[in-house]
Amino acid sequence: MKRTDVRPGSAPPLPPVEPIRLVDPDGRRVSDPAYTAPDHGTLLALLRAMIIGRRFDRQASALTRQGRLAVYPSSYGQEACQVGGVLALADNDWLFPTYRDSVSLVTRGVDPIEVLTLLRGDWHSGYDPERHRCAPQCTPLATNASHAVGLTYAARRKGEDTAALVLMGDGATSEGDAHEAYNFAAVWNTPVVFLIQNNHWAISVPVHKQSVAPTLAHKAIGYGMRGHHVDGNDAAAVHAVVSHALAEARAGSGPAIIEARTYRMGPHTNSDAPQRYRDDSEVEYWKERDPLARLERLLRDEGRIDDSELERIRAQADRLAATMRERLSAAGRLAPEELFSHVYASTPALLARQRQELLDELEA
Amino acid sequence: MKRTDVRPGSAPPLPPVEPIRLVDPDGRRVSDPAYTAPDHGTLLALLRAMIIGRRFDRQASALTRQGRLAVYPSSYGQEACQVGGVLALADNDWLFPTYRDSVSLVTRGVDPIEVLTLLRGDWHSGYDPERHRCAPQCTPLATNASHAVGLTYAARRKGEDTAALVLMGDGATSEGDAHEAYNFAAVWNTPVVFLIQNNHWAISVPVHKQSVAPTLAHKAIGYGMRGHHVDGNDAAAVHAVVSHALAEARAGSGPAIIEARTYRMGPHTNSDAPQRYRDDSEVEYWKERDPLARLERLLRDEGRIDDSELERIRAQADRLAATMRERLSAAGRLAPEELFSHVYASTPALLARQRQELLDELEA
Amino acid sequence: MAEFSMGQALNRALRDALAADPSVVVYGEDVGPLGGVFRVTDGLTAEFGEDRVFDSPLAESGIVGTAVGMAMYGRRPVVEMQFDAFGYPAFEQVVSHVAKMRNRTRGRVGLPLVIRIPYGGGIGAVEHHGDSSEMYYAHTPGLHVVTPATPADAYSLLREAIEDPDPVVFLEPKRRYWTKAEVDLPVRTEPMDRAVVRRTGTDVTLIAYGPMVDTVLEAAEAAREEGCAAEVVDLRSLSPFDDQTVTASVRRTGRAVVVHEAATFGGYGAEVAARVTEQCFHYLEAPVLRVGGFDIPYPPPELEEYHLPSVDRILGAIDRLQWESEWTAESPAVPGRRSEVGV
Amino acid sequence: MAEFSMGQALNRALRDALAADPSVVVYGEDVGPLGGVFRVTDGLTAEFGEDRVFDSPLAESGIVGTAVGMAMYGRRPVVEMQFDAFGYPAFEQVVSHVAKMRNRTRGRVGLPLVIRIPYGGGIGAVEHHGDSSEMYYAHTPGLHVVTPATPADAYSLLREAIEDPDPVVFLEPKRRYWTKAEVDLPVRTEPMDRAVVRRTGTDVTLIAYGPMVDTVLEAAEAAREEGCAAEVVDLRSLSPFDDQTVTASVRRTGRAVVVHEAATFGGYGAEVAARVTEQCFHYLEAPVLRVGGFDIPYPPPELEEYHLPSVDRILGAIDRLQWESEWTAESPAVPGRRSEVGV
Ligand SMILES: Cc1ncc(C[n+]2csc(CCOP(=O)(O)OP(=O)(O)O)c2C)c(N)n1
Ligand SMILES: Cc1ncc(C[n+]2csc(CCOP(=O)(O)OP(=O)(O)O)c2C)c(N)n1
Ligand SMILES: [Mg+2]
Ligand SMILES: [Mg+2]
Repeated sequence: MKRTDVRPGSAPPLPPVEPIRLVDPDGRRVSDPAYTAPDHGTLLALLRAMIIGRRFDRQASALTRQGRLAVYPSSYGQEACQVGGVLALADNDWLFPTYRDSVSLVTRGVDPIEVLTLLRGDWHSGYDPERHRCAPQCTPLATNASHAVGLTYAARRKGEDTAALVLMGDGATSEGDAHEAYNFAAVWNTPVVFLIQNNHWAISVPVHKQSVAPTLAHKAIGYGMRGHHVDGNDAAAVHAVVSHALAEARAGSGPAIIEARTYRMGPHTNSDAPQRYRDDSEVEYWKERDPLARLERLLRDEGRIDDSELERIRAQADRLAATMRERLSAAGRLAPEELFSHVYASTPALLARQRQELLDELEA
Repeated sequence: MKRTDVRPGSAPPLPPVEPIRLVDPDGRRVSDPAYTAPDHGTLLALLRAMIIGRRFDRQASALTRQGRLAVYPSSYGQEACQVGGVLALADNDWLFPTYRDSVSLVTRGVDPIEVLTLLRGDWHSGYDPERHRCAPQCTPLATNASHAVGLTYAARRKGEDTAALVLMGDGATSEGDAHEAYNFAAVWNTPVVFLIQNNHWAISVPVHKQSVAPTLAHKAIGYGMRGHHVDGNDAAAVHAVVSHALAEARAGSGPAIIEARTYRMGPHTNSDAPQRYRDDSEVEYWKERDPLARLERLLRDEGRIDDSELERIRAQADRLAATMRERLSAAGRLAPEELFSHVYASTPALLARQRQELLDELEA
Repeated sequence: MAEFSMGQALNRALRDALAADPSVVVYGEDVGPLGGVFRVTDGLTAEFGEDRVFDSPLAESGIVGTAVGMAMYGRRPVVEMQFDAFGYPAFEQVVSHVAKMRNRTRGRVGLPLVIRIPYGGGIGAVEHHGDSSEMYYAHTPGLHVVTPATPADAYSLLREAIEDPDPVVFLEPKRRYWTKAEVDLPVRTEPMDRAVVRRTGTDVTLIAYGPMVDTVLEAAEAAREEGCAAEVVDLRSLSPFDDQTVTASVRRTGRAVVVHEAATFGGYGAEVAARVTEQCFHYLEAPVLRVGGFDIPYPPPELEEYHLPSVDRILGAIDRLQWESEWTAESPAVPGRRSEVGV
Repeated sequence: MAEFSMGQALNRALRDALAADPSVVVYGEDVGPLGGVFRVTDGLTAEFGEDRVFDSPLAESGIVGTAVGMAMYGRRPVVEMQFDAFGYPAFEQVVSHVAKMRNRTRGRVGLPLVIRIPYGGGIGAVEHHGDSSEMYYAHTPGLHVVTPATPADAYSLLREAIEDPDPVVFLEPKRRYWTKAEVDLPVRTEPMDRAVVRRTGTDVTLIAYGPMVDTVLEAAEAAREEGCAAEVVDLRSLSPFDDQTVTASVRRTGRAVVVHEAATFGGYGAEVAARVTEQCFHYLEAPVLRVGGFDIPYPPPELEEYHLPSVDRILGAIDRLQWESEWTAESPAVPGRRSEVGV
């Protein structure tokens, strides 16, 4: 008799309520039964990428204040997630970032100027998704999660072992699209890791108004997949957990949801007014848990980095920032008629006429 | 310092993978650590309602075959859910049924002819939702779940302890709207119980293509609420678990998700062709787990019912069926101009003109 | 030549597309072993396997969202929304991603995907099963929207839609699934973006698409008996709109009626009337009239006959096209019983 | 009299409605302590408490769905979709439930709820923040769709929308949030279902709504300098449409241009052009022209100025209204550079 039941085996374990941590806020190693910290080379790479990422982020915020970007959602404070997630990816994996995740793109190797296209307002997405294996930054919340499921499904059908990392916020987990994507991934067993950056706020709404579950990773159990809960300000832990989840997913053991507990140190975007909804003391609390400081301390204490090396990295970061400013000024403006160029593969008569009208108008 | 975390306390326990059962398929009582069976009065009421419900259902199917209903989605085999859920409701509670749940409405006391309005095609919903505290039967899957959350939220604000029972299918749990409703209910702590009738099929799609979780009730944990897993062909168990969940919800302990394992014995609707996608042996397997047979056996064995009482109930059910046929034939047809009567509270000029046009046309 | 219903022609188109191009995948709710609730995907899982034709979880936004991801990676997904109203859960994916991906990425990522949607009424189905949702899609730049009216077009347009580098919303007139015609399959009819004159005439142009084409052809036949030679244009493509074919006809006839099932207010007929009037103003003897559904939610089965445009209602509109300069300043709009748009 | 911006007037309307009727609740994303991203709900949580004005989980379909349930039970929910494109996730709830509940239940259950949606472009925002989604709602029977163009109307229409027994999609032209006017609040202007003549004129009727009314008034001023007296009609209500006010004006002037930001194809202007033409055919000296957005996804901030209807573009359309019977059989459509609809 054919039975058509759900339960294919035993339930995956519940995620721990206390997040996985490999490095504590004071830069001391913490031992974990399941995970070991990445090697020193990786830890150095993580720190380096975080320093560069934060410098990029600071520069982008400054450019926004000067009116040279339309808007900038900073990831200041979330660098361990931005960097820990991306450096865990293989070259042929795909990244699905949101508006918040510019630093993840820079870490992935996308030209910073191309990253800023969206926020400068020249065009929507400025980089070539296929070249970098990075989907365009996504604004409609949670909608890119199912794209990652479809893409990896397609890759698997081609015999490739491509996995995908989806970045999403705590607020986005409330959307129906998050649920549908988690479930499709689990049912199709596609290699996708959903990294929820729980930065405690969705604009002005605290995460306890989004969910009353013990952790956001507890959702995983309802889809029959693994949930992980990690200290999102511990780059070593984020890297270890994401690497582990990607490896499992790639091996066919199923997708995973990871909640990374972190904090949005700045406003939602430059035009936000966080004093309306949150207390400065909260920011102070998290300042002491800075992701860069703790990894720097660890690497210093273990003799893997010194002032001069740090100086070199910071100088490199400053050069990047200076180039950003220059290249942004130098960048040419778009021709208005490009409005019509990318709506369809070939321009229908209606749009050709409208383009001609615009050109005539501009000449007049 | 104000902290803005998720975890308000400890996690609710995971639902058991083996469903809660109080009466086994052979009509023997099963002891459960947490639940006791309803008293004999309630058990008799459950049996009686199931007998009447099944007769209603059979009559509706017959009327459909004769072309007197447009369509009928039968709940044959799911009577324990239809009845066990509804009889657990207090008078001032609300029921949110789907197209599948006509028997639940009849059990709730809605006039069978008014229930059939939708399926006969005279109008969309034929009964007065407020009078019976039953929302209109819902077809767009999972969309009525958030209505129940809003309604109970509003009732609570009025100081009432109204709870709501949402009926939904296994397939509907894959929709984003299910997720959003579960989460709103949990975060707002509204007294809603979501009863998932896992009848193993969403039209032709088996439940293992909807979810690979151990049970559908495991979803609850991701929302920080209680999940229950119950034998959906055991009316006593369904009644006990729904009653318990409603009481908890009403007391402010939070909403709950209940998965009731049952089986759709018939086709999806009269126009379905189940031989295309499932084996008869599956139906045979479930025939032996019939919800009516087991409760009848128990009540007989315990001397609470006998042939003559059963005859009385069956005769009553037959009378109901006969009246359905008669009253359906007698029912008058609608005036076509009613098309325009209920679009808005008062008819705008545009619709008044269109109504006049139709009337002119009909006269011509 | 053999006889095919529209449903069979669509089935054959999917089969031939699956056979011709290994990147085509077909999925959705009940499209696998059941063959779809209208049997359009009948036999495809058996022939091409569960990897190519399969049932997904029941979630339309997830279906369209995963199709976006597949199309980003070189597949050509053909997904089904089971009924018109059940496409709405996917609306955000359609408007914000399907329609915009090529534009968002500055032309780098196109989405060759097809969303099949059975639409319209007339089959006696209960609520939410009779919506005509074409305007929601036709008003969304970045989508192609097409709808066949004949088995031959059903085959040809679906093949072309699947081959198109851009997303196509493929609307299937569900009441015509069972309509048969003699046709040699495979067939390729006129290109996807062209309207077609189905019947020539000199007095008035009747413009329709999908489910209403047959009704309008019937009306034209009836009009002929009353001495009026109606030309019938089947639009086929709702976006883009084939101005050339339509305006050429209306300039010849000087009168036009556009017919559809959807609510008239803000319906597709509004666009047709507006653009035809703009392009043919001085050729028009009378305003372009619209015969559409009433501006009400789709009615229950018992009443749908009163709602749907009928041959009589189309003839009534033709009658009101001011044939004998009845117009005076005192009865300015339209003479006779109707003073207004709307039916 | 004091000066109020449209945002302030809306805020005041919500405050007065909350004070006047204990069944009014306001919720959505960030409408609580933050006061909304446009500050329309500023101070309301502080004044009325978290029970009446609050932040919900971030899920638009859930927001609208719970509002349906609240309205079924006697509350009057006023919910916000943070931006136009973020209303799409709720589309199924809006079309299948909000618009249909009264009709589905044969008049027994009405839904007195308001869905506020900031819409349109012109504020330099990135993608998905500039859509004009009015047509998706206006084409859906069972909804009222209104949009104010002035602070006084913002106040009055919102109060009336909240008091209405039926659901209202309340579209707020986000680029006009900061536009100020002298107004005595509370104020009640014309009833919600009426259009208003904002400027009288004899030569041409300019028809607009929401964000484009100010632009059209500017165009009318500029036209006057060129000797053309334009009448300006502010529609206010997109559904229902006030035929009387609009046709009376067009019959007087004999010419009309309808202006909106949304894509022209299938846009609201199509409905206006179609129905005005049908009702005023013999009064029209030229076809009703449409000035709308191009038929493209909403552009990035750097290019939006080229997309949005401008004073010049409106003046251009007025110029093309065949003032000197330029029309000949050889140049049939519209003389001059434009041969077509579409801008
Ligand atoms: C579907 C949708 N609804 C609303 C918004 C408006 N919005 C932009 S960001 C944001 C908060 C998102 O919070 P979270 O997911 O936690 O991500 P974070 O910004 O904290 O990184 C909201 C409501 C949106 N972008 N998409
Ligand atoms: C949003 C939506 N999508 C698709 C459908 C079409 N449809 C009707 S019933 C059904 C299967 C539902 O299965 P399930 O939730 O298990 O309930 P059951 O019919 O088994 O009671 C489908 C796909 C629908 N009604 N609504
Ligand atoms: Mg957040
Ligand atoms: Mg089912």
